Amino acid sequence: MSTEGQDAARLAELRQKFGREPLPPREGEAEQSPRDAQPRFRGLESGHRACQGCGEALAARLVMECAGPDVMIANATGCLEVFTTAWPQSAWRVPWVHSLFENAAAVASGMEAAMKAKGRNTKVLAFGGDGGTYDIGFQALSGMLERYHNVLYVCFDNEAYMNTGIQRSSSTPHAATTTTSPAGKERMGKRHLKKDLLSIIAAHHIPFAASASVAYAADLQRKVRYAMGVDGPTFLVVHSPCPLGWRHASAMTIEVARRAVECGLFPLVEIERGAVTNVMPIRDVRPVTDYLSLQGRFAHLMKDADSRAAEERAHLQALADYNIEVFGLRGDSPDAADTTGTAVVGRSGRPAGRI
Amino acid sequence: MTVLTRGAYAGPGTSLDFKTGNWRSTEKPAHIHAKAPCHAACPAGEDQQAWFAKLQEGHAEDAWRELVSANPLPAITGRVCPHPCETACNRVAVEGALAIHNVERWLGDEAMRRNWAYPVTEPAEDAPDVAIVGAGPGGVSAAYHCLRHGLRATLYETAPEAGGLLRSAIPRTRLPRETIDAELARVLGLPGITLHTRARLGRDVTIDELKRKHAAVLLAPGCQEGKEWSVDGAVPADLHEGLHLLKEFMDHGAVPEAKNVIVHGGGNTAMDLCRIMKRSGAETVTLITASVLPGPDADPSDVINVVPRELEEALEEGVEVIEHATINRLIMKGSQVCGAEIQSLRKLPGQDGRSRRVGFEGTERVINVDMVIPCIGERVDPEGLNGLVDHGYLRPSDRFGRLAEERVLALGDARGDRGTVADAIGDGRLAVSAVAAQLAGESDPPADARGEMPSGGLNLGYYEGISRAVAPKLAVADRTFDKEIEGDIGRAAVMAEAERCMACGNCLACDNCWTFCPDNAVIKTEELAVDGSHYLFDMDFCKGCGICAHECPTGFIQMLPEEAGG
Amino acid sequence: MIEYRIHGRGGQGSVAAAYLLAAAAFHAGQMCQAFPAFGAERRGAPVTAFVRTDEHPIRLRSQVREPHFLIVQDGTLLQDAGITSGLRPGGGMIVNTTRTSEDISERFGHRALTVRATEFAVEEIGRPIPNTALLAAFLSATGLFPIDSLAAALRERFSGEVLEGNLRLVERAAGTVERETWKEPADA
Amino acid sequence: MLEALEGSQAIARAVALCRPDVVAAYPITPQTHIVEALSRLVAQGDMKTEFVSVESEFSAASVVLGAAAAGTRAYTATASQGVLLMAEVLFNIAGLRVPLVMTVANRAVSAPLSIWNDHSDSMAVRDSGWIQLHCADNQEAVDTTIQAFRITQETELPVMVCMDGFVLTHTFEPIDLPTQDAIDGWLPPLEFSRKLDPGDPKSLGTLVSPDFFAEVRHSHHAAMTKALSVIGEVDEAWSALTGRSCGGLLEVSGDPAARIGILAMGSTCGTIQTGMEHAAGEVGSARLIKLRAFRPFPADALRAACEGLDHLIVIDRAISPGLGGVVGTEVAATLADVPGAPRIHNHALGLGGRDIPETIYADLMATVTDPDSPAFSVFDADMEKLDPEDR
Repeated sequence: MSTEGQDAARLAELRQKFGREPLPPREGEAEQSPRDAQPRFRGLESGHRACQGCGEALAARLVMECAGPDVMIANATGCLEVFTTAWPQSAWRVPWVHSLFENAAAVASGMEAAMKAKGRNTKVLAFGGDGGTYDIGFQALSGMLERYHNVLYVCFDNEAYMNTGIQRSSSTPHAATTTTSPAGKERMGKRHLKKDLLSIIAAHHIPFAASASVAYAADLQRKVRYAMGVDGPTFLVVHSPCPLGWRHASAMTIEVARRAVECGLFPLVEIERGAVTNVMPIRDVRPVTDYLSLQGRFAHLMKDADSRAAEERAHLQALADYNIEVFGLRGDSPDAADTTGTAVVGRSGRPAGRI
Repeated sequence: MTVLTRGAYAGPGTSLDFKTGNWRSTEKPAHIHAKAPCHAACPAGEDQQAWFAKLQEGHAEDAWRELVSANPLPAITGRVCPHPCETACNRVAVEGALAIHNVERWLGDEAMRRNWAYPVTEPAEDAPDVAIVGAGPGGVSAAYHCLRHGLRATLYETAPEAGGLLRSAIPRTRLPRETIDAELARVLGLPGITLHTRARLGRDVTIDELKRKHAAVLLAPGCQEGKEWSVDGAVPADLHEGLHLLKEFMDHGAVPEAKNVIVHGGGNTAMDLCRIMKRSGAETVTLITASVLPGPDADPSDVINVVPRELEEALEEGVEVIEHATINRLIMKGSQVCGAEIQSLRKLPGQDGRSRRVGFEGTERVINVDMVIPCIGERVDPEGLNGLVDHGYLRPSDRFGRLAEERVLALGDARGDRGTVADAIGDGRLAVSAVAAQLAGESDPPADARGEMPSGGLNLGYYEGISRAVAPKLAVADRTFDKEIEGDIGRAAVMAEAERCMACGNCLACDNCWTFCPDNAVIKTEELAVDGSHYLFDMDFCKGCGICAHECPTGFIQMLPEEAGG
Repeated sequence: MIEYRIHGRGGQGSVAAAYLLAAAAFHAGQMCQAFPAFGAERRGAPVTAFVRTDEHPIRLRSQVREPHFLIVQDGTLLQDAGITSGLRPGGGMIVNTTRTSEDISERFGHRALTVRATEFAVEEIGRPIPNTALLAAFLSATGLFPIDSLAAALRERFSGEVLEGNLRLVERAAGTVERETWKEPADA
Repeated sequence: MLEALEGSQAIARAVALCRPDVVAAYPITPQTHIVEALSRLVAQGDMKTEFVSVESEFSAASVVLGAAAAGTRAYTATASQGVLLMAEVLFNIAGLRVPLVMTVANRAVSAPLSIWNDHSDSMAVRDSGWIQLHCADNQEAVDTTIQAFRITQETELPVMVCMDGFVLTHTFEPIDLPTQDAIDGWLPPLEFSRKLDPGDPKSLGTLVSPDFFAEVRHSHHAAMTKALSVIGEVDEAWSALTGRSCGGLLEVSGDPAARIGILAMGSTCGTIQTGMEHAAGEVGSARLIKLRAFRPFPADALRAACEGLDHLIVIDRAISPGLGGVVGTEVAATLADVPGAPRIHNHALGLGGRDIPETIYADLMATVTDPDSPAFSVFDADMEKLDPEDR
């Protein structure tokens, strides 16, 4: 491990002022590297080839931390699959199989049937992007849910086909540009709406379906832990910004995701047996432009001179308002589990607001 | 040679062979300790953020020890300091500054209640001995810091007891005697400090003599002489100079009677006198000050230099303030003053770039008074100072207080540009650090060059509004000349207040970087992170995306340019 | 090798009849083969099934083009004159109908037997499925395999009341035709 | 013990004897009876398996892929459009080198819609990397199904057991099903070395760069080539157990001295044989070659089987439009470098369920002596039924 950039004199000085004496290695752990000693499960290891600031890599890492080692994964074709398993290397520390773009849910069904046949409890996870979930893999997913397989399906939603270079999917938000929904004289980006997948999933009356966001890691991980404990099909869609496809700075991944939630365009909800049982209230609702303006894919909506831009902005604001109204997202009073309360940090990772 | 596996499977975690660290092209993250603004603003040199961190960990004694590494008198400063730290506090951007002084005071009091030991040891018998003239807060601070540097200290005090202006110029309503006695006793009782009272410079000891006997001489005599005050040559026969009046009050508990009083000045002495006069029965007490009251539009450099809560309390008690004003002339009836003409003024930049105060014609008005108390400052009594006094003050050549004479340094009010207890305490610390370095044959300790972390450098999304602790106060009607007005906030409020500290520019150990790194390139470690954080960057895998820096609540992580070829 | 063709309508158990006949042959120690003329027909549409029986293993997989026997499950199918297409001159046809054997024989120029199979079936098993009765009468008349072998085949397929009804049906239908009247091939 | 059974029921019973852990299938004519029979066995408790009733063939293949990757014995069955809907997964299964058995109830591929038998479906995925074994009758189908479970374990290559839809699946005939004890002793438990196992986590289905893709494909090809001997050995082992052989890679019968050979796959073989028995006196006898292993293609065995032939009639039950018969073309290529190789007469027949009568033997034999006989024809196509422009 390199610690470049921290020169010795500076270290000595800082140690004098702030430092603690280095602790001796723990008994019996002398051989362990700091990486191996991390107090969390590294199901998705470093060295994967995701872009800088990849929201999906982060989301998958967060999910794996909670899912733990006794799982196996069926992974749909997509960025996550490609950037984690360039042979002969793999970033996974759990049994993992990639078959095709559209069959992750079905492969997971088979794995789960195998575990049942063998009388084992190893939980099966299925991972897919929005393309593999909202679109081409949707049928297999519906079948898996209907057959009530004990599988946690996680959709890493980055709102377009990023693996092949940013083509629109049914999850792409209205008015966003992609290479197949470009803005031009005749068009203001994608003409259609983002598919309301969660409602369709909910209609399967499965025990648990929820949306989560990389910006709210604690909330995301709580949902994963809950789903892991359910004996039956569960579904999680995780809003995972793509700096490349959304055209924002790589450092802004969390900020963008946070604003998507705070403006109401990506509501965080939990649905059990078809009924909404929990939502994350928004303490301070932001205008959608706070979210849109950070992203190049909405740049055409930011042109003041274009009346169509104003109309589309108003449309997106109306969609956000709709979510806020339908799901009752506006927080009545500060709450430890609202958008602000959940994010609050404290010293030593103490769970101030972390559930 | 890599050999194909059947079906091209790969082993677990083998991606660690693929070092994505070489994907960084422009920037890399680094831990950048910046000064929290409280620390940057503290004249005593306290690092409030550092001791709040200890409190956040639940360790009050550690917090106190961190605190007294700069300031040995927290029970006193927690009561009297105008706390520029709170003015600077970034928390203002969320919902309001931390109640730093209340917490400091509690820590000081708690240390005395629990008899926590100062983190110093007795210097060697033959350790160099530093002479300190004046046992006010600056002198006591200097003596204490001598111990921290392994030096012995000998204090020479004119008065019968140590304390200086803490005793002579601060009303008991702000600083009870018991607090002064107890905290000073604890410091002065530390082995290695010797106190000679009733030892007057020029009469009982001389600088030359001290220089012979001691490794260095620190001059902390304070300002004992009132400045001459006149308005267009008019001086009332019964002029009551502020500091003298205050001392008189402290000694005898009474002030001359007056009906309508003007206090002229802009410091704590003026403020104390306003309140004393009001409480003594004056019908109107008006403070005329060239400065401005604190407010959203006030230029910070122009704000009246008083403890803000004192001002608040004074206004509560009925003291009137005319800001941006000065006295143009006195209206006399014989040698008695019966009125004063005041005029509005502003601080404006002059042609040479330096600001000056400009009076505005046509804003003159007259108010009727029967007493004018000028509180425009005091000067050093030059006796015994070997002619080191220059235009009323000891004017050192550097921040350590060095004077023209070798091994002689000045600190505290005597330097003329100070004015607070905290300034004096900070001077004591700095002067001793220079002396110690010099004795060890080292160059002067470097100034802390760290930048200050502004609120814009924080990610405020990770903090939520928590209301500030409110200290109990005597009701206006219950306020006397003896009883301390502001009370203790108590342990629970202290701990709650600590939660509000945002750790500006320092590691909060919140895990955000560890949580949000998409590349698992932040290593959480207690063993290896020696820079005050809990984390290391694994540069083998960091792609330089910058998420950790953006999501660092405190601004502790910043992106630095990737060195060329590095 | 003897080849059979069964005509019926979807829902009348024609394929089942083929399988039963083959199974009866199997129980009688013969090799057998039965299969439908695979179609996508729905209930009521005319359907065909084929059976081969032999003492030797049967490898031929083509449809039966020149059957020795026709088994017609529904008299209305006789409206199609082509129904006897390929029927060997020495063969015969057994038909579920209320008409007389002579009528049929006369019309098609082949020897014929008629059985009121639907009537029997409704009475014995409560459903208008003529196949068991037809097969029983057919086996009784031809003596190709013992009636017991049909009963054995039925026992593999059914149980309980349905089986009992079918066994009664076998007995009753077999009794309505002259035993082994078709023992020898017809004079062509 | 011999029982008279419908082919589909027999296959279901044979599958049950192999105790698969996971079965997933989607019904499609003419495979439906197999799925229904398996469902009944499960419902009656006669078969302990996780039966996954999927929503499509695509998922059926995916489910058994997942189950196999997780280290369990898995089985599926399909036909026609189902094979094509599975196509992507079939390539994937083979590439992953997981053990699997699938029955294909061979049926034509739409359009136009045809539910009847030919080999278009399995031919369409002949390059998927699966072993493809063709069955001439239901006994072979049963025997081959059980053998397939052992072949797939030994080769870590998936096995497709092809049986003619309707002609076999719906035909009721005497079949000898082995006992459970016999199979339990003959078919070892599945131990898949690369199974998904939290104790030894592997990543399957990686991205392989051009630097190694050629090696991946070579190793697959090499494995298929090695499977030729495994198929033969397993059939011999089966013969030792049951006294029956399916003919290994291919089986030669008929007149060994004949100068004319007829090669066919599947149920056509029996009709040809019967036709010869009846017509040999008139048109002469032939050497009959029943090709059982289509993938891997048994080139050496085929060359040996064709020794001494002047003419070889190759029957294709599918057509590659614009080329002709697939089997015929491959046989021709295999014999191309053999000195004195027979002339190939390639005919597609029985497409889309067209009945193949026993007279086909004589008709085919007649083409050998016809100097105008084309190298390839759709043999039973009636030109009269076509518009002259489309002939």
